[in-house]
Amino acid sequence: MNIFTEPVGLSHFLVVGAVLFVCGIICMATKRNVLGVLMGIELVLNGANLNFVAFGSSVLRPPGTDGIGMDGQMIALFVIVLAAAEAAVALAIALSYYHAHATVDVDRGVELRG
Amino acid sequence: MQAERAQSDTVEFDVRTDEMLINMGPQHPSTHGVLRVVLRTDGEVVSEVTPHIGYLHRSAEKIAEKLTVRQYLPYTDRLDYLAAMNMNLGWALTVEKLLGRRVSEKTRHLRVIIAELNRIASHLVAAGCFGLDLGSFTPFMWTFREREKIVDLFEEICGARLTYSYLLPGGVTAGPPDGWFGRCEAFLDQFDPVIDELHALLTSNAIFIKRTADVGVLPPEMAIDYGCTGPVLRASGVDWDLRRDGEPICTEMYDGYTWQVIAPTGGRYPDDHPYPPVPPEAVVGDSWHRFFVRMLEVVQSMYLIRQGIEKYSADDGELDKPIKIKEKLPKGEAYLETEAPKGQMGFMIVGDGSAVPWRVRIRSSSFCNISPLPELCRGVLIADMPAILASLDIVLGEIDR
Amino acid sequence: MAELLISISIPDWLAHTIAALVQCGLLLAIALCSAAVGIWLERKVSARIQDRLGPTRVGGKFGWLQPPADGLKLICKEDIIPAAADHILFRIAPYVCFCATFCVFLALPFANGWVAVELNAGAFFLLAVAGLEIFGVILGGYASGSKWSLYGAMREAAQVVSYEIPLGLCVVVVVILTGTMNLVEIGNQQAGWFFNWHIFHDPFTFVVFWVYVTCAVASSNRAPFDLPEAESELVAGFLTEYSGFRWVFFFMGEYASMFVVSGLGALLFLGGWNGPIPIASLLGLTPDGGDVFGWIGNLLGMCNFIAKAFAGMTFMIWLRWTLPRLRIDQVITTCLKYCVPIVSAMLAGVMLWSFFLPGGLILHVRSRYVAQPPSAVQSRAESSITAEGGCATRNTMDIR
Amino acid sequence: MDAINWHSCFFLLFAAIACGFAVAVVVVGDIVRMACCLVVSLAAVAGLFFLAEAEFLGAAQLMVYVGGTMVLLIFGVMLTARGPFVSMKTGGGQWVLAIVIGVALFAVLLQAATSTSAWNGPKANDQAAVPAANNSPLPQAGEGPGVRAVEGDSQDAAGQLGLGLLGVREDRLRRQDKPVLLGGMSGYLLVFEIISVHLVVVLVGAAYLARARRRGRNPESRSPLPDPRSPKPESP
Repeated sequence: MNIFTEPVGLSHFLVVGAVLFVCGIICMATKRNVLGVLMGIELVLNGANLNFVAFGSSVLRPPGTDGIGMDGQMIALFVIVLAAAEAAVALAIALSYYHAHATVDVDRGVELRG
Repeated sequence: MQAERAQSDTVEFDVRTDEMLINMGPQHPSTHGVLRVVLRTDGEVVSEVTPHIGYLHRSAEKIAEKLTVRQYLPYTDRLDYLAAMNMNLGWALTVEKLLGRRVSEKTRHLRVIIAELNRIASHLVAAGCFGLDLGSFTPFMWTFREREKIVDLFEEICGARLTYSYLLPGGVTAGPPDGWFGRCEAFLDQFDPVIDELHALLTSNAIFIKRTADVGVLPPEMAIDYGCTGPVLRASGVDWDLRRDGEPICTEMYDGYTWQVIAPTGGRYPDDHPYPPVPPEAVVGDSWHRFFVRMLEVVQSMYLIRQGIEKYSADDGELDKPIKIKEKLPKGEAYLETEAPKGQMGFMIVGDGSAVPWRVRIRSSSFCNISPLPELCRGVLIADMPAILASLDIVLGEIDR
Repeated sequence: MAELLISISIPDWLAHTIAALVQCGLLLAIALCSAAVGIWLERKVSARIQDRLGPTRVGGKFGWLQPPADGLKLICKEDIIPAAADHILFRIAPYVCFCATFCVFLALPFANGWVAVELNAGAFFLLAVAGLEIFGVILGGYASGSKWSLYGAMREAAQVVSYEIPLGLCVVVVVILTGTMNLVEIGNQQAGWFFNWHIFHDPFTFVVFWVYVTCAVASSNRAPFDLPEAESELVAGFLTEYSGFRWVFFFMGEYASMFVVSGLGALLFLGGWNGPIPIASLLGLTPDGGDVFGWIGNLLGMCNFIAKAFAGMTFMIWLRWTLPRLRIDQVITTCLKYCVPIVSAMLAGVMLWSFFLPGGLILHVRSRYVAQPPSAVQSRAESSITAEGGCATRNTMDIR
Repeated sequence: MDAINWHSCFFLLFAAIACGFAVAVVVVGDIVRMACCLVVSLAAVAGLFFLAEAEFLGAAQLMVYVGGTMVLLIFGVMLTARGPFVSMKTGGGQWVLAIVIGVALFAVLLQAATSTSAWNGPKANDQAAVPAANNSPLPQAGEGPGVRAVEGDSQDAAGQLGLGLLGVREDRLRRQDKPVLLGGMSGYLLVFEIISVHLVVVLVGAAYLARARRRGRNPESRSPLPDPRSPKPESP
């Protein structure tokens, strides 16, 4: 089943989505910089987005089977917009964190006060 | 008072970033020569400015103790190299004051013509560099094209284009060639429309007004405290010009000439000048007024030159010859300030009976004009710093001596 | 193109790659030529403004070969990478900058149908790619490792990001007018005489055109908004550490983006390839008159488009050499306090206008499409643009 | 060797770039390089969207994500940089734990993705060549009985999305025969309104959170430098 000649299917997209998702999780787990964690979140959201779009597109499925149609793209659109808002708030929190602790090292944020 | 005003309206800053010490110069394109300014900035806002000078120090005053008065003249050219004739005139008048001599009427008229021509040239350079520092390149080209014509006229008289050594103590080396005054008047006639072009290009330009009005405001008291002189002082509303209020030896030069000192006393310029009105945002003493005072002084200088040419050609006397190379100086001292384009240039000569002065001291106008810079630039954005510096119109040769 | 190659028995995949390479090469040529002519134009026009001659020695009387000469000189220059620089980012920054601008050429139509990739969401794609240019600048500024270049980069990023909003809104206004984001469609709807252009469509669009001009000048960093390379303060902003061939890419990026922005302005507001007088349709050089005539008509349209783009560039150059520069806070306030409110108001105005008066400013009799039940898509797809004597049939979509 | 399927080739290219740079984001230490790798990865994902016939979405991703969010992150990196862009190292133990969990999660996802046969995509033989780039012909106007596959006209995805946002579910309209259910086809109008209000609240909150700390309340906020030579008499 030579990948170059076979038309690409839904599962290929899902694999790529899974890779992105996992990279995002590992990035969030290992990075000590607040912004590193933020980037991990972006990757996770993108992984999810890819799955939504893959399920929604008519090209990837054998003709006749019915996926979630346009809803896939619609939800992905909402995810993108909300991720932007979330990034804005996360950055604001990161900046105020930077004000309080004068560093962006996540491990420093151990006190619950202030 | 200025500090509070600057502090209260410092730009509300969102994020506390580290303060940066930034070095502007000495080879920075907008610092008019070798001036180094250390800025302490917080993001875009400048919180502290400290100028560093001395890169062009050639100990001009020490050398004066080795040369006779006439041999020292070329050194005075190198002080404010953009207005060398006025430096020569200042030195010549001081020596004449020390020797107690006066020059003939014809020489006096010639000195007025040449001094005012060099004032126009110096103000043109100031206007051009001001435009350059604000980002528009075209006024620089136009002003230098006009300045080339003046420099051509000077080249005909004394052979040099920048450092002339022409106005010697006691007289001039040689009179102007015939036809020179005709060419001088031709230059003045074609210069009028250029002034209107410059006004259209800069003075009444909305962006220029936005960048300069109410920027770097120098109140009159602070101007006097810091010893600022010339257009910088007059732009702050102090009506003071040595050509009219100076010592007798200076004011005699301009006897019989009708002209006006340009200063926005009481917020209004003397006569209803034909040029664009003062914009509402402009505050007396800001960068815009300093620029506008220079532009109006150029017009006054043109009147003076025209009158000078009439008086020179009407007078059928003889041009005086300069003093001897090894003229003996009387024991005693003389100090005189003359109105150079950038401010009041002071020369002090202490004679001890021999031909070589015992001590010479030079009071530089730009040195005093730059001293309020840290005060003016507190709480200002980085982009305004060169604008304020350019409006003060300083020359490093004169500051470092 | 690919079929042609297949026919002479070149293996299938090779044919496709060659076709793709040829198209990319063509586009790259257009981008570089527009940049080169832009440079020559800048030198000549600025010379005229400053009473001097500009380049006259290289290549004939008018200095035609000056841009190639510049390029050659810059290529021979030594390639310096400062010690404190972050090598990898320093190297890729100029290419990111140029690719972002080059991508815009993909979707920019030069004549009816003469476009590399006819995207359905063309206008949206242009805005998205225009946003990428900031990365090249930020990387360049950060990677040079010096305080001054970082200042320049942050200023430019702040300026371009804030000017993207009004720019986007201006494009949205035109999209509302035409009902489609497909650039070729937008161009075609302005066929006919000049009063069919969108700029004369209604008073709101006229104001939006001038706001677009401001934002275009600001987003391609031309004076009086050229903060990043403010010589007097930041020496040369983020370009200080770049020399030689890398600097050329930044330079090309700037001039190509100038061409692109004025091209887009011409397309959206000034009728793209439709000249003031519809010579092509008057002489019968329309596509339905046969292939060759259609091709010539398109050629005329392309010249029209390029002429308008260069007129836009000349305007930018003329601005640069007469006006002084604005301060960073004045630039941002003009954006947020003047451009954005005006464009939003005009957006509302245009929406109301196109709802009540879908015709042009000179009220042609417009045959509005009666909505066919039930699918609105069909009515829109089958409507065709027939230009009989300038009365374009507007395909307003009725949303029940 | 039958014809190369261009669609798959481009898919492989973009997938390789996306996954490669996603892994690079995890591996690389320096925060700015991490941001750049993330930008390239997101751009590759936008490419994947274009391939999956979601043209409008690809452009939206490019503009909002890569153009907006990433610039936000880069600004964040620049504003919080302390000294020469310090890169914080994490201990070895955490890395090992994280990777083990990651690989386990990936195995689960992989199994789920590839096991269901329905998702394996159209087979080469039982279907005409996949429309790589051409736009499928317009849907026939005739009303087929019952539910039939609507060939989403990719040419008009943006139009469909726009209408969807406004409440008209166009792609479902033709396939629903029973008029009584037509009413149920409401699109995303309500969701669209909620999200826009939500966005306004979020951004105002973010601006408030990051507001100036200079004035008053925060004791250690540094006021501008005391002016040494200020004319005020009390300064020593």
